[in-house]
Amino acid sequence: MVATVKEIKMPKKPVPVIGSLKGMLNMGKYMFTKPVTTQYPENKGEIPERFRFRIFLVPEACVGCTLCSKICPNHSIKMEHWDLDRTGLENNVVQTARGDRKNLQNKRNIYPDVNFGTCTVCRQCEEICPTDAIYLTHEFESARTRNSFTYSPEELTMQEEDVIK
Amino acid sequence: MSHWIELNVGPVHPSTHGIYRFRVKLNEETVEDVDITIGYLHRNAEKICELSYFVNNIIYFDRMDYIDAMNMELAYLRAVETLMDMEVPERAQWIRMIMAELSRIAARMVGIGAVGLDLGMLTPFFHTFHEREKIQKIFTEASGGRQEVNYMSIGGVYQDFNEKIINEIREFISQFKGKLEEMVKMLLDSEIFWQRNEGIGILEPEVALDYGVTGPMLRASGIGYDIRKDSPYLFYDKVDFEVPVAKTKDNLGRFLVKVEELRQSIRIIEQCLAKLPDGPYFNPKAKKSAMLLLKGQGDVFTRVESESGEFGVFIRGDGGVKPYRVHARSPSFKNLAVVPEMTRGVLIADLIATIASVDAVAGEVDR
Amino acid sequence: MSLLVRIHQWLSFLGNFTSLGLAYILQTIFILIFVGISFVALIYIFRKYMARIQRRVGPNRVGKFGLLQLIADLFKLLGKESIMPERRDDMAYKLAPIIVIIATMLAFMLLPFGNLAYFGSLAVTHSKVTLILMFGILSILPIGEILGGISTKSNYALLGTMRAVAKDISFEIPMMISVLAIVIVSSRSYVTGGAITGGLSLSGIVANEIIPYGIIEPLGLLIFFISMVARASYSPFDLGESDSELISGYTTEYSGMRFGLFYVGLFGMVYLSSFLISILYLGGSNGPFDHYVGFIYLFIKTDILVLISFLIWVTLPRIRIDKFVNLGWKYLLPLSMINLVYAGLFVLYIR
Amino acid sequence: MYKILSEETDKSGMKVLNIDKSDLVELMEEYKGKGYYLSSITGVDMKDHLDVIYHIHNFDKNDYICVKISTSDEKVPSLTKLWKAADWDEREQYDLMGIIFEGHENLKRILLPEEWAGHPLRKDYDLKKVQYVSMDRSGNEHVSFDETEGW
Repeated sequence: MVATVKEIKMPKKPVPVIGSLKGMLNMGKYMFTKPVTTQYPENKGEIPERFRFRIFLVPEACVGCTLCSKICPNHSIKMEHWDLDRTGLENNVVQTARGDRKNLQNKRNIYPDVNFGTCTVCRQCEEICPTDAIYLTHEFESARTRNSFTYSPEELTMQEEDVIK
Repeated sequence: MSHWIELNVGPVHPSTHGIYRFRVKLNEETVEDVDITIGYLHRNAEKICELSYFVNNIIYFDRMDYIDAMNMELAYLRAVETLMDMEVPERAQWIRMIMAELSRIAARMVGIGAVGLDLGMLTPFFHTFHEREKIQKIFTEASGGRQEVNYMSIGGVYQDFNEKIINEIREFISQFKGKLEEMVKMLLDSEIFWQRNEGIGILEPEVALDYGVTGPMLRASGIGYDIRKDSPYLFYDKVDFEVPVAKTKDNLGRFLVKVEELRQSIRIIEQCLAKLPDGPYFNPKAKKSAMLLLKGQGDVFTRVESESGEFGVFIRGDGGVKPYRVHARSPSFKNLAVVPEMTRGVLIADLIATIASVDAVAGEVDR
Repeated sequence: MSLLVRIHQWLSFLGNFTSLGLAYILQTIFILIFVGISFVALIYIFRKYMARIQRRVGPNRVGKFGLLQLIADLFKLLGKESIMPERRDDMAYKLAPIIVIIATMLAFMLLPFGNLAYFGSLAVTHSKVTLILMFGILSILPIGEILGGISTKSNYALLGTMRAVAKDISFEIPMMISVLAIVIVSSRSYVTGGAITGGLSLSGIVANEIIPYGIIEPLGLLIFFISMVARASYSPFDLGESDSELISGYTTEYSGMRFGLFYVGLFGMVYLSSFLISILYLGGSNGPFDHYVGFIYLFIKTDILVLISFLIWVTLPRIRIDKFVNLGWKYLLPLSMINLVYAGLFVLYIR
Repeated sequence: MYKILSEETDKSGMKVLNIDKSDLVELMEEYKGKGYYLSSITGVDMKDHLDVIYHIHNFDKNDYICVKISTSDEKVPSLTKLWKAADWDEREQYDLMGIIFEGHENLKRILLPEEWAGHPLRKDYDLKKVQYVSMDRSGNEHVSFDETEGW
């Protein structure tokens, strides 16, 4: 045990009734201050810069390395086969002879598929991704009635409003 | 003649923080015996830790003492870094210290507020939670998470401090000093609060040691044992603070020790902010895809001072990328075990006051 | 001229007996509506007030400023399934909340509300012994608590009932003795020094109370206030329901509107005790121009007392049962005796 | 007289004493006399045997000592006679690891429900197994670990 132990000073015992009255006034004065709670749907409050929630995917950048699914602590990320057939994805994407569009870097055509029901937003997938293909954004209002919380790779590229199931 | 009735305090009861069940044997209003049932929040985190990589387990430790997440992470990372002989940059260590102390303040805010709440005093709880909210805002600024932060990583922290965070911490500290005194006054001004706490729930130091009780409970029994002083980790030996001790051994002593520790925490944070050096905030050996390849072999047992006492983590590594065995020595588990000893022969109201002052967190008791 | 007489006159074409009966019924309904609206307003004010002290906003979703929140709550409680314990004593279980609410409502009928402009006196009862009636009705209330607690056969409820009864008994006597002191003091006019009658009716006491009795016997005011606070059983003294220990005490097993009745009964007691304190000790409806605005005086005094009660409610920790009962027997009872002797000496002196 | 099989220092700088399990109570009694208190009990399943690791702590000297024993028949002498802290710790290790502490008066499960089968921290514990929780003894109410269910 160490020497720098400090015995606490006992505070003065309050005088009966008067002490209580003092305490009441001490709390009662907050009657005249402004409330500090934020009224949520109308007033969203200030979202800190590093706050993250919803996972997004850049399919052109994804190389299908499966590191994100490995590091996900509760196995929310699974790799899923997905043929890139959307238009508008230019870099690294080429038109094959059959008319399919392919990501050349992603030979196996596997992309992450995230279960938001179990995601704890630990941001380790973002941390480990070698090409920054998977990233998290401020978007957090993803609550709605649906049967499945699992987002397919295609849904991960869309904004939250478009992913209505 | 034995006229007694059995009363359930918990698992679903207004005064149990978290879920555990006290089966109280009552003779009229007097508590004759208490039998504690725990395990309602058991997730077997130790098994889950064995199944996943070293780096993944941080979030499971977050969820042990969920109101004091930073210290839990720190406890685990201390063990892991000792196991792997991982160097932690100086700046990262100072940042960890600031965060650990802020987290301690945040956890104490719950504890102190809940003492009032369990005694039927509604208002201070909201004030303490407002202060806690400010700390959680700082946590969000720094890490992106409010409560289960996942801020510290193996070999450092995930994200560096910036000017905004440091300013916010400074601002918080400067207003918190006055606010703390005011909140404590709210509780201590009332003589009923004294009546309910003074001389209630006596814990003799011998009993406390016998049960392995640590933290504020032990310090309120007169034994000034604090790991931050006795076997310093991080840079706790480079900052100046005191270990408060109360000789009263009762609920009031525990409350006052917790309050005094808050003042000391503020002092520590102020010194940390003054000493915060520049430099790297992570160890490149544990970044990017190297995170999955971290290996460790051997046994380690390290301890930190969490809000409820000595939180020890035992890790045995077999040289693989996953720990072979993880065991957490949880302080709340030990602190809760002594409750029957403290509450034999008191009134039921005193039992509630004692449970409030013990402030065991169910997530940590059950793990 | 009182409101009752006015209604009686309006309805005089129905014949004397019928019109008087109808007048009583109408007057009762009028007071019931007033009391009902007061309860709703009281609960709304309490919630807003508590929220503001705790730096919250309080109800603000239903209606403007959340004014319709209580109506929504009422519908919620009515629409709720009433979950009843299996081993209950059915009759007693169902009767208990009704006893509580009826006794509370009945007590309001006895209050001398004072005069209001054109309407005159708003009081319903013109009995000469309203004081005795009032405390008779107040002693019905614990019966509801006891029935509710014991009939559910729950340990929480049983303990809660025991506490509530212990509390009620230990504060009944100091309260009665301090009221006795009031009766003594009001038996003699301190203006003329002559004996006056009507000391057993609340309206008589108010009529004699030119200087508030709280100034003449502050000790009595303190004792009566503490006793009534104990009777109303709100937070620091809610030993019957002490929510952090016994879940909700004798109301633990009640749900839906049955619980709602207990809840309204609680607020009713707060309101009633504030009324009684302002009538007995703070001069009631007395004041300048009290023939026109006496009711307003009474209302303001009561509301200030209610706000003080609410402040006590949200700021003080719950007192322990043994200390509380000790307070009743060891301190308040001797003090009320001293107060009684003091009242007697006072009356002797002004003679 | 007890015999210390080997003495080492582990990575965190703690003294480690390896002893035989029959010497445990004797050694612990001596350390208790020196003012040591029990801090934690950890069981480790090494597949062919079980390791039990005791951490004891002296508050005056601020000294931590680690005592390791191993057992091949799941049986270990109980320390409840020495320290009260051993009560819950041993129950926890019994519950999760299946170490039977001989001499413990109330050796029953502490975290898991009474009806639980198996000890989850064992390496051979089947994680896919459906377990019955104490809700219903007839076995109708159960929790399954099917991760696709419910989502």
